[in-house]
Amino acid sequence: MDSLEQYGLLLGILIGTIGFVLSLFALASAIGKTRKESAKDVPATAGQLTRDPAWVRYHARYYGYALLFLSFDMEMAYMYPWAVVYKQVGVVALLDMGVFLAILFLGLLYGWSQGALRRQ
Amino acid sequence: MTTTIILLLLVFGVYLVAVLEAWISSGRFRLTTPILSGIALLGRESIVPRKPDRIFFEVAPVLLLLSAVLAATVIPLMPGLIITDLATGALFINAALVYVLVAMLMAGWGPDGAYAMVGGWRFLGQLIAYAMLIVMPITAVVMRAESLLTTQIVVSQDGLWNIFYQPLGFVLFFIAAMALAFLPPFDLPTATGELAGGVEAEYSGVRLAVFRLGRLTLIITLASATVVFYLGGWQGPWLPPWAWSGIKILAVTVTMLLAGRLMPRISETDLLAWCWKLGIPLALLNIFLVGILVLVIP
Amino acid sequence: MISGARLGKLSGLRRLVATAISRDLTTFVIPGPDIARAHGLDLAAAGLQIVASPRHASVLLVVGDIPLALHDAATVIYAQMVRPRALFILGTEIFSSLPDADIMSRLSQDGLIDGVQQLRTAFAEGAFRLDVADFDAPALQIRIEYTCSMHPEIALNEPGSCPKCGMTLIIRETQASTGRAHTKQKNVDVSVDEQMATGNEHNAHHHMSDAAKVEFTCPMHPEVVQDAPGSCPRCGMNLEPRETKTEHTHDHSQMNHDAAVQYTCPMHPEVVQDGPGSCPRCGMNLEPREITESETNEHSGMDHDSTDHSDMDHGDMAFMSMIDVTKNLPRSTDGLPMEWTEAPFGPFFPGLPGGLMLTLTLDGDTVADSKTQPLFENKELLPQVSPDIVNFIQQITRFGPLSPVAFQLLACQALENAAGLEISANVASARIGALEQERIANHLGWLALFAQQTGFNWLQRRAASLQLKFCLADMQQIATLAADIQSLIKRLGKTPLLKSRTVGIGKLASDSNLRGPVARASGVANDVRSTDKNYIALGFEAVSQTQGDAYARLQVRLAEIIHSLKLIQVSGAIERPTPADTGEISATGEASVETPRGMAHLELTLQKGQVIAARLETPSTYHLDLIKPLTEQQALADALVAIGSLDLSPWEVQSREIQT
Amino acid sequence: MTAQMFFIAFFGLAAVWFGIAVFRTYSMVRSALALLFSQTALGAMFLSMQAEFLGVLQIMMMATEMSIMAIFMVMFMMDPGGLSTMDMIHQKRLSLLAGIVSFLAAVGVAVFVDWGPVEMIAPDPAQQTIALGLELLGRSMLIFETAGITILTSMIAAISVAIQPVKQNTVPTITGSNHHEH
Repeated sequence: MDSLEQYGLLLGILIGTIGFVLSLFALASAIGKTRKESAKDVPATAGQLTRDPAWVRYHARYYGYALLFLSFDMEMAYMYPWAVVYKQVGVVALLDMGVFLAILFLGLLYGWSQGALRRQ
Repeated sequence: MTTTIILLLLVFGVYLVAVLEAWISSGRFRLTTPILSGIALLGRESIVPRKPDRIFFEVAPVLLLLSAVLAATVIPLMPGLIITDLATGALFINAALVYVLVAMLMAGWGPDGAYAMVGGWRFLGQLIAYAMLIVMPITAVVMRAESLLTTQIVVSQDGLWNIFYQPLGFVLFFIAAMALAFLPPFDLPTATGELAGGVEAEYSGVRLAVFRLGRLTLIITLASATVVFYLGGWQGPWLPPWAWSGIKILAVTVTMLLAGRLMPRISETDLLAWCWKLGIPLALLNIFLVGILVLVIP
Repeated sequence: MISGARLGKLSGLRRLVATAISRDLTTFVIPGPDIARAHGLDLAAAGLQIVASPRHASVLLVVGDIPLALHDAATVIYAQMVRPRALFILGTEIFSSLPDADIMSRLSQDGLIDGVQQLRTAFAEGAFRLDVADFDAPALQIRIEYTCSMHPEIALNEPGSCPKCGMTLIIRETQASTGRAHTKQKNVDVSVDEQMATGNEHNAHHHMSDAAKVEFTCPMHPEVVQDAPGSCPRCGMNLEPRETKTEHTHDHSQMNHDAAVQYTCPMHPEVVQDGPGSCPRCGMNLEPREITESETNEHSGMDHDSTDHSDMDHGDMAFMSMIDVTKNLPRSTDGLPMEWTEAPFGPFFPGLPGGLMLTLTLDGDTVADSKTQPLFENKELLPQVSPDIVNFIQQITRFGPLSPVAFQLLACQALENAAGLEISANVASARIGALEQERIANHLGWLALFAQQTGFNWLQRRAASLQLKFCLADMQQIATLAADIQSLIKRLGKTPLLKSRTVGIGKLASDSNLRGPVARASGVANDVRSTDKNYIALGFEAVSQTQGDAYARLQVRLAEIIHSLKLIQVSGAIERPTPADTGEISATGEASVETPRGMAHLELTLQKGQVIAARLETPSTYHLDLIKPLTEQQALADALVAIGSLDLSPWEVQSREIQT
Repeated sequence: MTAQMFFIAFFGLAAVWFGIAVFRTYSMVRSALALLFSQTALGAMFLSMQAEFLGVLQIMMMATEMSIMAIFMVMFMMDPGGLSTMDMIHQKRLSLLAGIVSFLAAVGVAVFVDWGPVEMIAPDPAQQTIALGLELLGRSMLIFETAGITILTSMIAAISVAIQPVKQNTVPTITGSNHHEH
């Protein structure tokens, strides 16, 4: 099965799953419709009605970790091809990636010392 | 042909996980509970919040189910039994499972509710904690297997399973896999005690059924991925290969479900701190050790 | 038949669905699963599965009597449940706002079990019906008003654009029935929190008056000037706010009047004062801070932009920059001005004690502020306390549904004190046995609620089952249960992550108005039992810790469980307190008893055998206002653990003057 | 050949459509996730062009990074929910001009640069990964290491800009200093 057929099969499974979910939805709507009643569609918050939108600026406290994560995510893109050919290339690959990972580990240590790895 | 077999096995696996989870959380082993609660969910109304982001609200459960099913397509259960043996199989599992995060962000932002909002963004923090601990151990596994093909990864473990070859990588991957499937003690987005159901709270009826189906499929897929990467896939003495795969996947699923019962939920601060300050250095150490082992043992 | 049925004929598929729902009864418990356990109800054994959100529930289970303050909340929960839904009431009369109960039965385990049987048949036959009526109630009505998403304090009755920042207003529904001006304190600068927001409020007020005199002009045609926002008649561009000349000078002069140096708190930069002093929020002494050059000229800068508008490229000045919009917003601990939203963790939150009316102002997932309301208003008299003694005692025990024996003992001792009666030693020790049994049951109930809140599944199921078995156990059963409880406590010592979730969280310094285990965990030895001669005879010694954080409170409660087991062994008998016959006397008596949550104190005056006045002081009243300092600037998870560790009982809050 | 061409065109158009959706929505999270799905469509296009490693990598990495962009957009932009439908597009003429110029430049590069002989049959996907690995460790090891250095500089720059210096210089404990006393 060459690669294009594999991707086609993946696309088929994707569409099949969506079809399965749509059939579940059709079955559920065949059983009955949802009745519109007052205050039924207000998000349930422990018994008190809050109708204000929750879409405000969310203060995430992990942005220190997020910034470092972006860089480590980039690094990961290089690691897979390197890992595949690692045994073939031998020690040179180890040293090469060793330098690469050491550089990035330096960035992690810098972040840690500057207090990026905490709840801001 | 193999696709239908594997999809049927996946459905059976999901049913088994549902039975196990009901048994572990309520203490009563009953085979019919998942079927009954599934039909009951189909029979209940499905409410859409009043001012939602309608696309996010509808797409989130479907995307969760999709990402779990697509990740299962590259899992080999037997030497010939795999849906699509992609050349970048290990990477594809990781790529499919990232969309669990996208689904949870959509489910968090969609219903415009206070608890869902906090749950959704907390799961992004959780991803920042566990994502590196999934990628780096897989890199070490690929180093030993010299290829991204999942079948090749299983074949490369025939003498010595990866759990013994790189135990540190196994521990990190197992913890990160539980965090990815937001199983307790990592159920930060759907915490019942802290966020009254969080991301899952606003879903009801058939949408909740799809959401829970997606979550169960995610658990069985992650368990089988752990088996493929670390427990030597279908390899094992005496029993036929498919039996070994089934037993190992079942064992890993039970361990994942049981491990969460015995401790309280971890706080997001500790999860991030432990993963970044301890997890990543250990993962780099694991890569380094495997690098040396691969060169030393021909 | 159930009132909340779905529309449809009970045909083949729907019949299957109805039987499936009747076998999978997901339940939302009002006022809370902890109250149901305190009444000795084992919901799992009866076949009900407790869920966290009304969206997942088919049955609304109402346990015991519900105070007036919770009727609206119960109506909201019922309205938010999905059909087919049923109302199952145990041991109380239905109240007006809910529909008529589908199943009513008495408040006991067998009452629950045959109620569940009736529910199953009701769902199997009545889940789908052809005639279905919508549910509506006054508490659910809404009123439309228009607000700006960046300045929620603006509340106009007709659409337009926000006077402060010119953005088009969005529709916002508010509660119609409560009628009180629903001014949203989204960001603190407008809230009248006196000591904190002096600087801000002055600023906001000044801003508000400033808005009244704002003019709207078109960037392309400055000669077009309007009072109301809208679009320019010449070119159709939407108009922007601009302060008129006169207003500006006054504004500038007012700025100079401020001393060049302001004092601000390093931890709470939003606290700004003219004179030195200590920060009202965290007590740290304030540091001088000159008004930075940029702030002044930025102010003038904005003014500069708005005046010579015409020659600049007209495009980019159309909207207010983020700096202007967030100038008055309070800054969080990391200096970011973020919007705070109010999220209710209100009466029926699965992780907190049932009935605790709590609203947290969240800044992301950090708690910036918290507001609680007591269940019983001071002036609103309790259900008429009838004068004769037996009814009086029965009503006093209703204050503490979680610890009825303690309140009953309190009333009996007060009566005996008034009548000057002396009770025999073995009756006293039997009463001690009953009180200690209830203390152990209460602490196990608290452990189950704490486990539910922190997601500790094993402990929740183990503690809940032990609690249910323990409160009905007689002497032999207690002996066998003691071993299970010991192994539970030993197992807790070895639980990973438990310490990291509780150590250092909710720290309380030792001060006088702490009560019960919370006091003893902070080193305050405040325990009525240590001065009671019967207890000393049984060999009682108080247990205390010093750190005063959630872990210390957990340790104190576990140690108290072990110690109470020993006390029960020594006392040898358990017998619920019954009021002695005091006959026609008129005197005053007072007593205090160490309830599981702390010292409760009752004074009552009798007149010819009738109770004419009584004053009850309960421990949770003091702990309710500890919530605010405990949760200030804490992560949501830590804040909820801190609140949970106080073991509040919202029923006994508010010391009351009970006038009969 | 035609099925492959169809899918390449389909996913290319989907990427462009999602790209347009990024600017048409008022809600920040919707525009961030529209960009995410535009990158996913791009990854699917790479797959349909039989560049498997590149496609799967694009699909994976873009998802996490666009989600992080989403949280930063929600944190720092006004009215992230897009409730007040404020017109976010400004400098229309300038941006239109820039768009056209960059499109022409891209087409120019695509057409006029000599890409070398056209490979009629794409190499086997596993071979592609191995070739990429050897390339990284061979000819372009310098690029690989400079990439490492640039990632390090971006880390240091981001932290020095975004993170407030720690006031009390606590020893960096494992669980951070969140339990510090007030």
